Amino acid sequence: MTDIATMPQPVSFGRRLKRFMADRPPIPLIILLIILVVILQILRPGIVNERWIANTAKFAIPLAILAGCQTMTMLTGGIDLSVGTVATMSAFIMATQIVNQDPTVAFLLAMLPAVLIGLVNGIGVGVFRVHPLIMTLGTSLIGTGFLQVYQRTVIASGAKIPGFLNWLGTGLTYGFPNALFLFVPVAVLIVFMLNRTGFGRLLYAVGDNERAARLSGVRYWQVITALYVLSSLLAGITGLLYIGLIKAPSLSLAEPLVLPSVAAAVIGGTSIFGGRGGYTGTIIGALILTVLTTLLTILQMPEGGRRILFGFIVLFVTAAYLRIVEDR
Amino acid sequence: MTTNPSPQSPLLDATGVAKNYGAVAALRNASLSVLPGEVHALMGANGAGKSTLVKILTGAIKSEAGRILIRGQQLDVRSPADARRAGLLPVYQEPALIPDLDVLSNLRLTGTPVEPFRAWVRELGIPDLDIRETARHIPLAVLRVLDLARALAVEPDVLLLDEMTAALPANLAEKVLEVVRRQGDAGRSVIFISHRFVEISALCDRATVLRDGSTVGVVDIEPGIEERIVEMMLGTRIEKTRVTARAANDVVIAGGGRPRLSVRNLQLGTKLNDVSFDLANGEVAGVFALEGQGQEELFAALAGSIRPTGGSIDVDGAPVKFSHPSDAIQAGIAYVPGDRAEALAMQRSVRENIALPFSAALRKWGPIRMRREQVVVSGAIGRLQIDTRAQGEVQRLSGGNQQKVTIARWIAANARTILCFDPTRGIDVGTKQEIYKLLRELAGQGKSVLFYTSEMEEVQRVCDRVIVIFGGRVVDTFPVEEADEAALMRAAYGLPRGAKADVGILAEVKPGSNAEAAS
Amino acid sequence: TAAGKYTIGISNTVQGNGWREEMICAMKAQALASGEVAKLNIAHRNTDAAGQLEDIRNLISAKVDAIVVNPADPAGIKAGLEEATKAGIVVVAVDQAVTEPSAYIISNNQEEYAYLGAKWLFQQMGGKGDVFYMRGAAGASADSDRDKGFKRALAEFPDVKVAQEVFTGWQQDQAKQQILSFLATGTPINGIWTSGIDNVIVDALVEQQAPMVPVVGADNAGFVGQLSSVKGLVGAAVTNPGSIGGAGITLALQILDGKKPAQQTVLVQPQLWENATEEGKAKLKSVVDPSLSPEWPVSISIPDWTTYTKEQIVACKGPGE
Amino acid sequence: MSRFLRNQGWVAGLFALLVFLFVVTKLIQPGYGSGDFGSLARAVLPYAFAVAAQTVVVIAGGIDLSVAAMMALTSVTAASMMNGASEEYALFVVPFVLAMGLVLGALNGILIVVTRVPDIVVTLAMLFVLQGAALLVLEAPGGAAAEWLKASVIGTVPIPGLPDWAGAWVPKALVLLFVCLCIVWIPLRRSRLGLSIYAIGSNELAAFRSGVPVARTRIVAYALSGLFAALGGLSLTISTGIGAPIPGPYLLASVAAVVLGGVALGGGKGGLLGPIIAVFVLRLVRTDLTLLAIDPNVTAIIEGLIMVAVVMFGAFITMRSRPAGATA
Ligand SMILES: Nc1ncnc2c1ncn2[C@@H]1O[C@H](COP(=O)(O)OP(=O)(O)OP(=O)(O)O)[C@@H](O)[C@H]1O
Ligand SMILES: Nc1ncnc2c1ncn2[C@@H]1O[C@H](COP(=O)(O)OP(=O)(O)OP(=O)(O)O)[C@@H](O)[C@H]1O
Ligand SMILES: [Mg+2]
Ligand SMILES: [Mg+2]
Repeated sequence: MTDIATMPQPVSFGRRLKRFMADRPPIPLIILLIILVVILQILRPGIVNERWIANTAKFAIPLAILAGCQTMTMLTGGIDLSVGTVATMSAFIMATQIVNQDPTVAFLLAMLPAVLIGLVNGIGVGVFRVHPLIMTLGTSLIGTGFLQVYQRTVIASGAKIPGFLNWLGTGLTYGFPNALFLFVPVAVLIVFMLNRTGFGRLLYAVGDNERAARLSGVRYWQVITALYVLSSLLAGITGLLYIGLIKAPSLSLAEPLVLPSVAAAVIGGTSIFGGRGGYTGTIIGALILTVLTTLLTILQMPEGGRRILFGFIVLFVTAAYLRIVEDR
Repeated sequence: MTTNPSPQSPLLDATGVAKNYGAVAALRNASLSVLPGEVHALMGANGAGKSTLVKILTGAIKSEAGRILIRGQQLDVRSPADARRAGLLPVYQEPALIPDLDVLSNLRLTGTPVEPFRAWVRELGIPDLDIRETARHIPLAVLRVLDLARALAVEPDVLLLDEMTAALPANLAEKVLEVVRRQGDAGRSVIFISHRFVEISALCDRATVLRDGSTVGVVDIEPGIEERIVEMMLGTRIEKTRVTARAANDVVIAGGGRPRLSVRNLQLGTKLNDVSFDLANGEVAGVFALEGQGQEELFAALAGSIRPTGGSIDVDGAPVKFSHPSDAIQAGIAYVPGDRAEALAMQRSVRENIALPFSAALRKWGPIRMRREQVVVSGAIGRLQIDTRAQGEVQRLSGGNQQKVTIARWIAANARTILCFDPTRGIDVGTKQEIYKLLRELAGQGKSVLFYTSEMEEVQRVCDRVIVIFGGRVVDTFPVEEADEAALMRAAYGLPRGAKADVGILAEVKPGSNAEAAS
Repeated sequence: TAAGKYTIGISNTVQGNGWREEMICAMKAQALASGEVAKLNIAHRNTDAAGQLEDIRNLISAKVDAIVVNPADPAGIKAGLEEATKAGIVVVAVDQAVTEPSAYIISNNQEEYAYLGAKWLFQQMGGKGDVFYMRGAAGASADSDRDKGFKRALAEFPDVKVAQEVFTGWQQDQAKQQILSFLATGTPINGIWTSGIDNVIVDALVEQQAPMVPVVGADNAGFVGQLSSVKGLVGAAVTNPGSIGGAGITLALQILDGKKPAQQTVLVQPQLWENATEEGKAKLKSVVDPSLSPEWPVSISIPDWTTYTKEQIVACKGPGE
Repeated sequence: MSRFLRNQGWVAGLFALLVFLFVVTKLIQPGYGSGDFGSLARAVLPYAFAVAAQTVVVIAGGIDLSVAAMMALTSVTAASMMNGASEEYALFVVPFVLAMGLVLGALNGILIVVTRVPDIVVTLAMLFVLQGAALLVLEAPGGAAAEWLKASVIGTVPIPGLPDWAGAWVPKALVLLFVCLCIVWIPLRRSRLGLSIYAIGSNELAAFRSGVPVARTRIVAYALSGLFAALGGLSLTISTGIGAPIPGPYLLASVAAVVLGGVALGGGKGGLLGPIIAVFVLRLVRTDLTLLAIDPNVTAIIEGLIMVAVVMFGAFITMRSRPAGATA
């Protein structure tokens, strides 16, 4: 214990820089992303070109949308593990229904399970107060089961990827992936919703202090139910985009995106305990993860080593980011 | 500083202790010196830094500056466990029993011997404690006593009691005081924090007074010292502006009109019994009660936070049933809880916190009209003169400003009735004056305010009328002119008006203290 | 309704993958077509060897007459299979071998599968150049068997180098991201070997307008279709029929009826269908089947071993359903 | 009595459910006997250790996503060490692997304490790291287990004085499970350390103020989790005779069983008995579904429904049992 702390001190450059970055959370993340890209370029000179950027964007976009679902649910202190199943279901239903149905009908059928699962999640979490982890895990098990049952009924009719989804998933316009036509509005909408709408405010408020929100007249269950339905809807749309990108309907299509979507939101600075975070950081988090995957793919090392590296980098990035942003 | 030359060397000696919470300086330059065998009072207004000092002494938080000597040695107390080893044992303002463990496990956790604990518990007036009961299911008052018994059982050299008696019913409080005094007699030291002069004068040898985070004096407790202490506690703020604030406004009680709020035979489990009163438009009605007499439940029930088990509430003459705070808000009734942490989203901005009720209803979930919101919010901020230098996150505001935000919210929302539960808790005197003025202004505009306070003098400054609650019942209702402190105290202890009986639980313990109690 | 007399238990540990789904449907269809099976008892989920042991033991408790199992691991379920045999239950392993000596095995030869495709690929590459080696799931036994075959072929072509080795985890999305990342590096390659995640690779080449190189995949409907339709694509599909499940049922029924095969192990040898020659193209034309899900192998039956019709396997109904 | 019901009611109810399921099983399959019960015990073994590992950290207020990966790593380590080695060598392998679990678990805890990154993220990163390490140890399933180890879960334990028919119902696997859990858990539960684990999960601040060394306790909780996970990994190697580097389905199963077992995901509540009974319930449900020859696709739905229904039911009775007038 010393007296130094009470004396006024000249603010060092490092401290000022840190404060600058702490007040603008996306900046340190962008720097981290740039560092990763530079490393990639050093390891494989020439890799960072227009085509690579477009490909990275194509894969980062579905991840970023699902991470958007996680961001919104995490703001309320929850988590949505059913997004993978929901995305897979709508993708699979779309690909199989389009064979015999009008595209609009197929689309509606594809979004139906998304709405249902979101509704059940919302009611379970918002009304019955089941822990979101368990609730969404349970509904995703149930959803998978239904998908398996459904799958058997459509073997005979086969599957088809609608041309429009194909265009959206893989096409380029002036070198830009067409998926941006979906993503930019969605991202703008999410950012706008979180910052400029009553609903967005409530997500933060409920996650920060549920009692305070209640005393202000907020009905928790309404907010939570709407949130999980919205999350599921976004996941459903992601599924459609993803099937356009992958072009192979499988029964576990989007499952591999679930854990990365959580990681992207956390890396992006959203607190898993609720009340803090935003979507801009999440988008960069998704980009970081996608670039990291590429980086590890081109590294010539055993698969085991790659995974070890991946784990440690994720941990390091999150820890470094927390240090920068939290310690004022 | 009153020096008290003593042959003994102090057991605990802290000097120059400082602690900042962001923009708030909780402690600037606090010192405290405790002799062996002494019961030492730590006094100060709300927010003076008493609890913070206790937490620093016992290693619960780190200080930023200062020197702490224990038995003349500078020990490194980094955690409550270290403090325990050094013989310092606190009972904090908030219960420290682990909620999900039973009492026995809690004892084992802290290495407390069970038999002495049981003996102390009995001594402290709880003969039939079930030691296997989970802490979560034990009432708050009993928990406080258990906390104390747990500390006593290890026979600490220095016992630090932070507002130990505040939440206790009279009978338990009395036992506690007895026990504490015997600690002193047995040669152990006690640091005793309380806002009740009766207790201090009955119990303590010396007092250290804190003001705004600094020690402003150490005095011996002797008859008549109270005025000195109050002077030191409040500093220059002492000049009394009694009732002037109120007189400034022409009180317009809407005579003959329907009451804004009419409560009849309200019942809530064992907490509230048959509570009936009216709140008129343009009125500030005070509620006065000792700790834990059911006032919190009353406010919560009126706010729609909990459902009463019986009785009726009428708003503007029409019966209402609130099942959620939003129902009360719909009826124009807003609740400002005493605990800021309960009312604020701490990581969000001042603006969002104030505007929160605007978004609550389903139909308000859409885009926010930022310009309009800005106007309304800054109006409210201006009206309460909130210091918004750190408005990005409410948790960075000073406590007083946080408290103002909780009120500003309802000014912005233009609520017709405000239920204020101890709104001046932890607020400095200047701000208090502003809040008093604001409440009067609201009443002047025809709004109504129900105002609970733990400080008697506030009643006279703000209220038109005061409702006294004791044991979950309305025991008396006074016009403010008659509500002097003696009368309020009597009523608050459930004594009939006009009775000449001595006030205070320690009336017979230390003759001569009644005079001070009434002063 | 079923006239059959036997109850057959099935244990499978990968769910949601087209190949495995076809295998299950083949089992159901064959059980139905044989007319000898009263009921199938199917334990079909995602789990590991220990979970499969649990399923096998549950099937023993259910007192089935035979168990047809696609092993999670050849050695890992030995104890369970031994107990089944002791309980008088006929045990048939399909798709992969098992180490339990009392079990009968009817399996696709995984090592041969990889060897055949790799050898053809290296020949197409003219015996030299760089190959992109896209394996299955790291740590899966079928993957390591295939690795053996691939390495055997590689040893025969000293001038062929592995430019990059990745594990797709047998997941379409992962494979696609990997190939796209790899193409973006601009590293020249002369051929791609895939462990059955094939159509997304061709898609990627087409989308990226990358130079077409020979691609080896499995006989999945999607890939087989691409071999006949994608311009400039030279490639080969190596058969790895999911209908091996139907063959397993047939073998189990034969044993139950007292017609034991000469050896414990029956290996179904893979075939290679390529589109480099006219003859190969004709073969591909005859097997291509756009009505199937792209993940389903087109070889929906195995001559001599399965008797169901295409309608039956596509209906995916077992006895009593 | 009423306190017993309040504290142990959930476990008692679960136990009643288990008994009910046994009755159902006997009705479905009249031949269900001691041998089948032994099979059940062996199937339960790895799940039970996984759930024990999860329970300890959940009680301490955390969550461990690396449980299954830790089991995979310890399993392949044991299997590859015993491969081709003598029977006696296994006497060294077992403590080595257990120590390894302990150390790696402690590493989880240390990373959480030091980086201040939320548990869920640290253990997610460690999931990748441990998986990678498992792949480095064994690239494909393989290895071996000592015969005496394999024999240690097969058959029954002769208990003197017990008639043969009853002795047949005491499978070695069950005894092994209870011995292992009791050796660690019973002394722990009664000790100050065990109470500290509950304390930091129940109310970290109050625990700190009660003199509990919070950081150290958290590390110990994770170390214990690692130890249990290592026991789980060993039990995998013992029952299959090999080690497999790909983690089995133990992570989600462990979280589900923890919640079914009455351990609150917030921490501080519950015990080990409930989750272990929950594991038996879940495994027995699986057995019954197999015995009934239910469509495999429907079983996923049923398992998910059971999970959601039981947890909702639990939430519902908590809501009902709250004193009148309390906040919703
Ligand atoms: N965690 C915290 N963060 C920010 N400010 C704090 C925190 N804890 C205390 N403070 C502030 O420090 C000051 C001193 O608080 P402290 O609790 O010590 O007061 P006190 O003298 O015990 O008051 P009371 O009589 O109300 O208990 C107050 O202004 C309070 O708002
Ligand atoms: N989003 C907002 N931003 C700024 N001020 C607002 C906002 N919403 C409401 N207000 C203000 O708060 C006060 C009360 O609002 P409240 O919603 O209770 O009005 P109301 O009487 O219900 O009217 P309405 O019929 O429009 O809902 C009004 O002064 C209003 O201008
Ligand atoms: Mg205090
Ligand atoms: Mg209105």
